[in-house]
Amino acid sequence: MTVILQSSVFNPGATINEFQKQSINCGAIVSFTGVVRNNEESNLKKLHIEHYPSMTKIAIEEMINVANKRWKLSNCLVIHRYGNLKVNEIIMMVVTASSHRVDAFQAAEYLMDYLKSRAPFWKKEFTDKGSNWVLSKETDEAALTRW
Amino acid sequence: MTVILQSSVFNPGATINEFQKQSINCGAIVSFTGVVRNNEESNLKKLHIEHYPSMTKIAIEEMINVANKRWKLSNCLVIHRYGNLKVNEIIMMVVTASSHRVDAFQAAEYLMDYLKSRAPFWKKEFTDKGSNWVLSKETDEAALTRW
Amino acid sequence: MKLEMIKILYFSWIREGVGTSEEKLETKSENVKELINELKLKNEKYNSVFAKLDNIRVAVDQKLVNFETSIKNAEEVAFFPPMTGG
Amino acid sequence: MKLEMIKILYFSWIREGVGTSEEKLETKSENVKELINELKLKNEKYNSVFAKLDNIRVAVDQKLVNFETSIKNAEEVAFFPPMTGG
Repeated sequence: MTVILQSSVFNPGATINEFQKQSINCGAIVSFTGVVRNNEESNLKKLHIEHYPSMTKIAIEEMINVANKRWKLSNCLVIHRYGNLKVNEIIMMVVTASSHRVDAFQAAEYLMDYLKSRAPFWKKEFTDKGSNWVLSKETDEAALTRW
Repeated sequence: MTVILQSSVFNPGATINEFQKQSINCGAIVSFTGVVRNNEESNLKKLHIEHYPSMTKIAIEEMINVANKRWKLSNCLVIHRYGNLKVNEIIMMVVTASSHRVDAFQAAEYLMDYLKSRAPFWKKEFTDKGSNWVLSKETDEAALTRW
Repeated sequence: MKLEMIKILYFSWIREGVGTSEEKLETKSENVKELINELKLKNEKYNSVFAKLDNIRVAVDQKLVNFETSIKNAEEVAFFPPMTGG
Repeated sequence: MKLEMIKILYFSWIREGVGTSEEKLETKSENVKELINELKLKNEKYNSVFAKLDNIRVAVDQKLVNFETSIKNAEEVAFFPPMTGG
């Protein structure tokens, strides 16, 4: 179970391959990769991600602990970037491994829902029209109620 | 939307990276990778996957069509191997891309559930103790009822 | 009743049970059920494989169907156990 | 009532609003709510940022809590908007 926070880019494919090699005899691997999208109205020049260094890792590890209790996971990895990102760059990744596909899927979805709304990250968009902090979505908050 | 059936090994990480490059501005990418597990009771020497060549691709394309109607997907890829596989080799992979993580997750889970029980593949295990056709699981059949 | 030439495919343990992966048959069966009854008469292998249908699935022209489905004008019927893909 | 030295962190638009990312404060506030009321008295920036609490979240010693939570013996309190990770 690994949590990595970094400002530098990473290679999602290489990460998954490495993760798979480490996850001995587990049958099912699920990954989620988040990518910086362009803004629909105004050109996104960069996405800045602020975080709370002394809390971020603790918060994500706690989410993984809960996921581990609820589902049978053989391995789990969360990578999340902070700092400045450009359009089409990878923001973050969750990878889960289990003997059962349902467990791998459920744990990955759970972690994504919690990372969205309970890990201390804040996104600021810099576009042609200026900058703005990304607002949290009610649908993201609502998604937590299903767990 | 791509369906690939092949007997040769493939690189899941390189596949995901290539898929991500092709999926312009889509935000969320979900992948499922199926790996050959060793048999718990007897050593697995090989897993043989038989399929129905003239039906397999049609059946999977139909599943993707249904997924495309139910969820907002910008891209979708299914790779499934047939023939002889060894322990820890990748059997298959589903990758979905969407602007919304929920759509990417749901479509990937839907495709996995249908691939398990409605795509014409049959697995035969060759172990120290002989060979046997893998039995379908009631839980896999039951999983279809949720869609 | 016109006899129609149909291709029949067998997969997995059904293929092993009947001893062939593919055969052509001139049949006057109108649906899958009748075709199965006709096949059971061929020999003891077929009779044994098709004795119970719980674990048998069928596709007509590459489409999963049930045993009541018509095979008139069909070119290919395939018999196989529940699928174990993914 | 003993005064306790506490570290206060601000993130995102709250950081921009109050004009600092971190400060130390000697306080006799017993819970988050009292601390907020104390901060609002500092100047108009604080008063404006903390005018409405709907969009403010708080962590005490790196743990998400609510506004009634005690800050006695706490070392670090952080204020930030709803999170937008992932």
